[in-house]
Amino acid sequence: KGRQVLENIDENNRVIKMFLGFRKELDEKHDRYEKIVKLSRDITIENKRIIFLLHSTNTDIEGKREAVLDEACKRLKVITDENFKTIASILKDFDSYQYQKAYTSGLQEFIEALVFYQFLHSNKIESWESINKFFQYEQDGEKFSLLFPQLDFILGIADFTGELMRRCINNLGVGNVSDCFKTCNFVKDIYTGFLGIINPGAKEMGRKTYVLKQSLAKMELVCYNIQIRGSEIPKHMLVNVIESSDMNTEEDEGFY
Amino acid sequence: KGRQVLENIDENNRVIKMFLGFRKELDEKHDRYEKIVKLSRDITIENKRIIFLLHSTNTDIEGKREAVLDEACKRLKVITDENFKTIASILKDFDSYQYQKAYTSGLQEFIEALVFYQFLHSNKIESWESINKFFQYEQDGEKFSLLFPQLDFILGIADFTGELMRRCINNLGVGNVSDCFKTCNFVKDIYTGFLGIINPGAKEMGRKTYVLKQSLAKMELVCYNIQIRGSEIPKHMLVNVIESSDMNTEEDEGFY
Amino acid sequence: MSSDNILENIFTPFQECINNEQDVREEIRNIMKDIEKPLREIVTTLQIIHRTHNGEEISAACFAARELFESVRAGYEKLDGVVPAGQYYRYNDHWRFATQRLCFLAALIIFLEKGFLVDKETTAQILGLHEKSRLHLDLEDYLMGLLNLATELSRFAVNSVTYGDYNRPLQISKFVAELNAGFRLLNLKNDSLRKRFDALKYDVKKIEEVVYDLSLRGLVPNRGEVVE
Amino acid sequence: MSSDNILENIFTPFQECINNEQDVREEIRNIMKDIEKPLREIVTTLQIIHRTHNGEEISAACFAARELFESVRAGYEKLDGVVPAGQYYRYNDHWRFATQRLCFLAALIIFLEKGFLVDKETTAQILGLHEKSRLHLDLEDYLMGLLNLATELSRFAVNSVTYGDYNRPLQISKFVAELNAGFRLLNLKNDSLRKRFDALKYDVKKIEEVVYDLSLRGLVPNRGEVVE
Amino acid sequence: MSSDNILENIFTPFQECINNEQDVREEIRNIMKDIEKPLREIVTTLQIIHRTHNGEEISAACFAARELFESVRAGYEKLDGVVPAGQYYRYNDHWRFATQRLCFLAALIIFLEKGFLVDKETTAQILGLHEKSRLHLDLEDYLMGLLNLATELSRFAVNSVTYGDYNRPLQISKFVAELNAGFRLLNLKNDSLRKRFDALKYDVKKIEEVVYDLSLRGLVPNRGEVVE
Amino acid sequence: MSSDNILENIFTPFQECINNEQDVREEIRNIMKDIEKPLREIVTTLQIIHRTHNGEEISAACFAARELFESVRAGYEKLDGVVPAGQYYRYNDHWRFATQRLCFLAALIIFLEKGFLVDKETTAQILGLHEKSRLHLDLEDYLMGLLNLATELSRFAVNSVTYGDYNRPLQISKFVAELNAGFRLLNLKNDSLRKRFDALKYDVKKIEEVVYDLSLRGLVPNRGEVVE
Amino acid sequence: MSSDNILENIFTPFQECINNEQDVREEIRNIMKDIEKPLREIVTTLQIIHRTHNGEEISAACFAARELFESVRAGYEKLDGVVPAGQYYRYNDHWRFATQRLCFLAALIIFLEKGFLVDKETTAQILGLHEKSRLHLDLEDYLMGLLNLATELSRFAVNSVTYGDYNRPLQISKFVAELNAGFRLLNLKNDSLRKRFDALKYDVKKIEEVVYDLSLRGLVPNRGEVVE
Amino acid sequence: MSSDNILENIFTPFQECINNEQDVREEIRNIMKDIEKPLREIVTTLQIIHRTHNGEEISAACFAARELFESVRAGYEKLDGVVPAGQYYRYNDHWRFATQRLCFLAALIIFLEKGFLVDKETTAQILGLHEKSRLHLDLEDYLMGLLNLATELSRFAVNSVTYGDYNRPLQISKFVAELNAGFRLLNLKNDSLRKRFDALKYDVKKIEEVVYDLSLRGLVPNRGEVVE
Ligand SMILES: [Mn+2]
Ligand SMILES: [Mn+2]
Repeated sequence: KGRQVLENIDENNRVIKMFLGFRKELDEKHDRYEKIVKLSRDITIENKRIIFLLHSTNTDIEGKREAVLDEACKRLKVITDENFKTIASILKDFDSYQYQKAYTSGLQEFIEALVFYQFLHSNKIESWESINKFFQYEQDGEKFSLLFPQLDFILGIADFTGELMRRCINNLGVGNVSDCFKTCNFVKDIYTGFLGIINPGAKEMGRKTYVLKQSLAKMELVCYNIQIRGSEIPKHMLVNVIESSDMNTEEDEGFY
Repeated sequence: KGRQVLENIDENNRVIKMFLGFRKELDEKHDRYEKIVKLSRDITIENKRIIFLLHSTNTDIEGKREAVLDEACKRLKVITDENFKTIASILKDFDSYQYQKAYTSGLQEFIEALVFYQFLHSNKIESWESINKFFQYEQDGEKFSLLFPQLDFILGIADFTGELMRRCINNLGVGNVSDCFKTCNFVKDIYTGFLGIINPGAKEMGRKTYVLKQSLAKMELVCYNIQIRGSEIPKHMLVNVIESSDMNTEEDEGFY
Repeated sequence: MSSDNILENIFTPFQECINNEQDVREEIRNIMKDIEKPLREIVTTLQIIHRTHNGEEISAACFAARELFESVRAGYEKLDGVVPAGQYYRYNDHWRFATQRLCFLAALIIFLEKGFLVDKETTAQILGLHEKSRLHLDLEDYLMGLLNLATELSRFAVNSVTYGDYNRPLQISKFVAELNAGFRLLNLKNDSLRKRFDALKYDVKKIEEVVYDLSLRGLVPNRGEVVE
Repeated sequence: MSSDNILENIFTPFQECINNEQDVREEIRNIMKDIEKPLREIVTTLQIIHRTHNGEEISAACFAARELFESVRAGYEKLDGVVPAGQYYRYNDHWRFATQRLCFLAALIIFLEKGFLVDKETTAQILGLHEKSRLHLDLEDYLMGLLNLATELSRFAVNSVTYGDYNRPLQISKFVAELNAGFRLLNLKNDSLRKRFDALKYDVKKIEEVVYDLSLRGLVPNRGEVVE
Repeated sequence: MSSDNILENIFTPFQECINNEQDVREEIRNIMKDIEKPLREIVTTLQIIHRTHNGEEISAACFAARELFESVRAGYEKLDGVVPAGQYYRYNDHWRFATQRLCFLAALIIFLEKGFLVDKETTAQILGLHEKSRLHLDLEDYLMGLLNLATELSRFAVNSVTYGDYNRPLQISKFVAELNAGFRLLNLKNDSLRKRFDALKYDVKKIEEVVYDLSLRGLVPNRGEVVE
Repeated sequence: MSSDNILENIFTPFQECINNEQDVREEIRNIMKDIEKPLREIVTTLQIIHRTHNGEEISAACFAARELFESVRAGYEKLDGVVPAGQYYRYNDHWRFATQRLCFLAALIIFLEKGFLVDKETTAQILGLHEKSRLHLDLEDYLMGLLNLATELSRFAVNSVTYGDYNRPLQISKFVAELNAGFRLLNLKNDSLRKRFDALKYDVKKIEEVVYDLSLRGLVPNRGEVVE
Repeated sequence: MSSDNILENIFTPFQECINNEQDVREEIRNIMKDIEKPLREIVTTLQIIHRTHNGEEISAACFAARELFESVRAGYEKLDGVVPAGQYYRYNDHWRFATQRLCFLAALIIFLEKGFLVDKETTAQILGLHEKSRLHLDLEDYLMGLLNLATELSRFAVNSVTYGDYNRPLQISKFVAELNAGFRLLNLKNDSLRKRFDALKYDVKKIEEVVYDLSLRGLVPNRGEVVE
Repeated sequence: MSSDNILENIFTPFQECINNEQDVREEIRNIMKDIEKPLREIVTTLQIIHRTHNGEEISAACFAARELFESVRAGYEKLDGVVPAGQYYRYNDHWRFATQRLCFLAALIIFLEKGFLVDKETTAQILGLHEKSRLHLDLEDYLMGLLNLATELSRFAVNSVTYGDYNRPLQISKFVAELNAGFRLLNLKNDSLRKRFDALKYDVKKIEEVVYDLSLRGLVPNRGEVVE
């Protein structure tokens, strides 16, 4: 009889003892997961702010640009050296893939910010391998690392192109014409890269490629407009337009 | 020229000064909202645990039942007196409706737990008005309260019937037959109440009424089964079956 | 607990509560019609800017629009009597959109008349939302109005060139650049304001293209003239 | 950065990474076929419990099933050599479902043979998942298997009555009640395990109804006999 | 005549037309509230059948429901005066759902009082939709009501057993079987009615299982008694 | 009379009713094919405006299109005989879309031929929807057609510049501005017409930008020439 | 040859191709109506099994159903003449569902008449799908039919008890257990057939519970009698 | 023969049949990988058109793409040996999408090399789908490819202007206008092709706007030069 059985079950019962152990294991795992989710949310927010900051490099004052890049660099370093390190140390003794979904959004946002910084700073993006080195840690003589899936790297790059699109159009807004062509070509290359990838069953990549395609179309239209408008002025002036961003301190009154 | 204008804009610019003020206001609102969301999540988790605890009143040991109810009562009081009070004090000087979505899920889960407790403890649920009194606070001589929308009250009750359904079926599992009839009739009344409400444009109520209907159907089937199975034994034994939960300590060997 | 008690204690008060709310909403909806009518008329009145270069006509339109704002203020006055205290954000879906449009219109008038950006306080006064007991001007509605203004001004820039006013685009360019700089200071979360802000760059871009087109042709007037 | 560099530094390594992963998955899929075949055969073998009351037949089925587990263990052995170290949870979608079913089958065999609940350690041994370098038995898979067991036992209780075995339902009732008490200790979050656990109450209910039907008719055997 | 006048002369009459439609819809919505209220009350009133076996209580509920239908008829009377001639199908989205529910309720009352299936003509009379100038009872709405009835009756069959009324399920079984046979005669096209009809089989099955449970236990009363 | 007969007597007439509806829909669908064929041909015929600047070619296309309207009118004539009285809005989904397209085409022809806006009465005559017993031209469909016209004209404005006709964009700009003003007079409710109207602003903007491009380059012809 | 001609020469033949497909589909749809009519009648005819215990009535129903299959065969004969060679799978969406239903009905008749499972070959003959040039009986459709049979038989088991036939559920139980065993031999891939097969366990369970109910009450007839 | 044998004899052959299908699908999937790889490479190779104005580079890309088509043809050759006769439409979901993309690529190459529209026959030859025993080029897939071409060309038109090639957009405009005219001749049914065709108008519009921008600025080269 069920009722009787239930009432005779006490904490010494073998099954109950087993399950008390299971409870402990499940609770610990759950708590660990929740903790990483929270850490990841903080990372996401900070990276969004860094991206925001990086957009203000859209200036001709070289000093300001440098200052902004320096600040971004420092804050990115804090994220790898503190925030991600905390996650890595929590997961030190566990299969990271079990918790990977908990920090994937923070990681992708970080890549977006980092790659944006790299592009602005040195006009290129580093390989997965060299970025992966940031996630190798050492503490008290013990070495450990954060799992950094290549897919997150690629998806972060896809998001990054959205920021490039914003930058390209803002550039035009402030008259920074040559940057548009450069940025647009860069995104064309990334788009070509995405077109070449064969990745069965990665739905998210399909979605992001679609967004990327739309961003690229917007940038191409910007370049088109610069070209078609520039076509009406004498050639020597056109050069000025295209290179205007290189003549930082010069006054070019009367023409623009 | 846009670029020039941008570079001439400094912090003394009138527009910039205005917007720096706006930034402060928006950031504060956003932070406040996020804080309440986090508080609400904690409340939800604790209420889910209390509900879980309340299911263990499904026992014949009167002492255990009392102990569980006491513990639940205390923990519910902590939620109103501490967690919700924190929210209320944060929102003291603001229009609570602006932040209501941030804590609605915690509030509904609390109602679900509270009403479950009330039903188990005194076989009834209190009105919105009397529950609303829990949310009146006083601190340092200042009076304030938490906004407690009636809709959240009703939606919490809808969720609560799901727990009653679980309890009803578990009851049968442990042979607690008469409770099923009682609980089922209670839910029938709540269902009738929902049928009578005219609430244009409350999608969520429609969804919850649908779930309620399904829970009720499950409970009605349980009662039906008790009746149809009980019909095969002599009448005087049937009485025993129906009333078995009232004969807590008696042994009724040989028949059940 | 008997069935009747459940109905009486739980559901009857709830139904009453819903009915009350519905009545309030009905009243608000009716008042909003009184506000939306002058709103539509102000919009139509100010459309003149896309059809003429004549400063006097524009002044006259601004004047007419300001008169129509009288009815708007009367509407909000009535609304203030209907919205229950402390429940602004319970019902603000009803007036949010209209308020944003009115902020835009107020800002447009001030731009046309004075050339500078109207501040929030003044906007509230024009709409009749200042010093109200239950109503106020929400910051986000005001900001939304400013973003709408930028879009209208980008169209205005295009049409002024058509009507031969080469001065206007420069004025607009400067004005919107400041606005843009202001918005860039804000940390917007992923909401409707953020989305609307994302479109601001297209307005800026359009305006810059117009200025660019004028520069190419040497049609940019002496800078001294642009100062408002 | 030239187009070629982007391709070379970014996309080519990524494509390689995907290809590697695909190869691993392909291998895993092939090994899983080797595991799923004996799995299906064990299921079929143990279906005998719904068709006979004969203890010897059931013993024989358990014996046959245990032999089939040999192939299962061989399969996991191979799998252990294929899954990269530290990437159990990257690929476990491929074997999760089969592992849960095998846990259920192991637990059923132990119940039939010994009458008690198999523990996790023993289950891992039966499946061949103990002391592996890359594989292990996931707690949630084991628990899922136990929930499947309860469902099978509720059907078993019904059919034993058909075949005149009135003792079995009582044994099952006691066994599942303990299981139920165990699961009620767990704080499950809103995942597949929680969902599956929610259905446990229906199995308990069904079993209790059978016991109830027997009680009504005085068909419940002397309690002494039930003890396993 | 200036171009402004031309446009105004063309468009202004349209506004009237648009306003008219708006007004008609507003009026309909208001009348529907008057119908919705007694509808809800009838629903609530008739829920008693799931809580009692007492014939008198049920009769009383039917009586009360019939009184409430008075208000329903008054509502449709008013509606008939508002819907423009020839535009039933332009506006019927407003009342379709309520009408279907009312057909169901009328059919339930007749079933409880008399035990037979209400026909379409009588249903129209109960609702107050007969001999109206602009309104009529749409066949689809009537049939939808009958399908809703079957669902309610399957719940009723279960609950009557719980309350010890073993006669009712047989009556219901016979009634719904006939309804089912009737619907099977129809070759419905692939629309909402067809979809709803596809669900009828679940009601039939549920009721058959109730009758099965009664038959198995010899609880079926003398068949002679069931005939209405 | 047995219960089977009762049911049959109730349900059999329903089938007839259902079949009738099916038949009507089938007939309507067939007639719509007869209307959609000339519709498609008129569309193709009038596409010439995007490929030539030659007034005579355009005149010829208008003439050809008018001839094709003959078949359209014949189609609606037939349709009028098929739609049951008072059930226009039950079936109008079948012809609504085509009617809107035809309104657009009629309005385009009149614009090309005469340069002014066709009124609703004339449109109904061109389509063959005037003075019909069961059919009429719905206001909404007519307005939808006008909005489609604006979109086509914005494309026309672009292409006329390509073919060197700098006069046309000005004519279009004036025409569409008036149309826009007309629509702004209307207080549309929140439906598909409103949504479509919201897109009108993109057409207006596009056309304004074409005029801007011409103005900027001094390509605007003497205003006197534009008057139609 | 002008570019127009080139295009016309390329595209015009395509239209023919498109029209052909349309025509074929139209023809198929019409033939399917001829098949679906007897299908519906066979369903109705065989519903008698849920209402009577009388063997002769059931035989008569089977006989009538077999006659109706004549029209089905005529239908498929016609269909075979319409489906283009090699394009069975291009069009089979049109007849798949009906074919599955007919397989179910053929299997039900054979079960009622002979008590055993109809094989695929015989089913094809009953439907008229054997030795056709373009049509054949798809294995999946046949298996789908068998799964539908199991569902119908579970309902039949319930209703036979109601009508006092305690032998039938045992026969059904044995039959469906075999069917279940047969399906378990198959390693189905993850498609609609697999999904439908997953639902078979509910039918098995239902039938087992009916047999349980009978066993518990000693209503199971002498096993010797069950053998068919 | 025992019942087990009967079942086994019926069901076992089915497994073979099911396995066969599985194997065919597996093989097709593998072959598709061999086709997918060169497909991706062709796509990537031809992206060069958006980055350069250099005719030689484009020629080189076309040449490279043509070489890659060699592997495509080898793939289809293998596929033709695997698809069972008469079952093209059973399996074509596996290759439909890739085939459409390849049609697009073939048409793009021919456009770049020769400037005219590739016909269906030639496309089949480029893909290696002509004169195959089981495979053929489906009309729909070919047309889908052409629609994709139009979209790519509209992007190409924009980018060629950026790279200073003002001749290309005119060529594209003429080409796509013809394509558009061709599609308009077809009366497509309401399927995916129709939907895709509806999007063609956006490509046409985009291209017209590019030509407009060139015309407006007098950048249109001597028309004589454009003729291919
Ligand atoms: Mn981003
Ligand atoms: Mn809950």
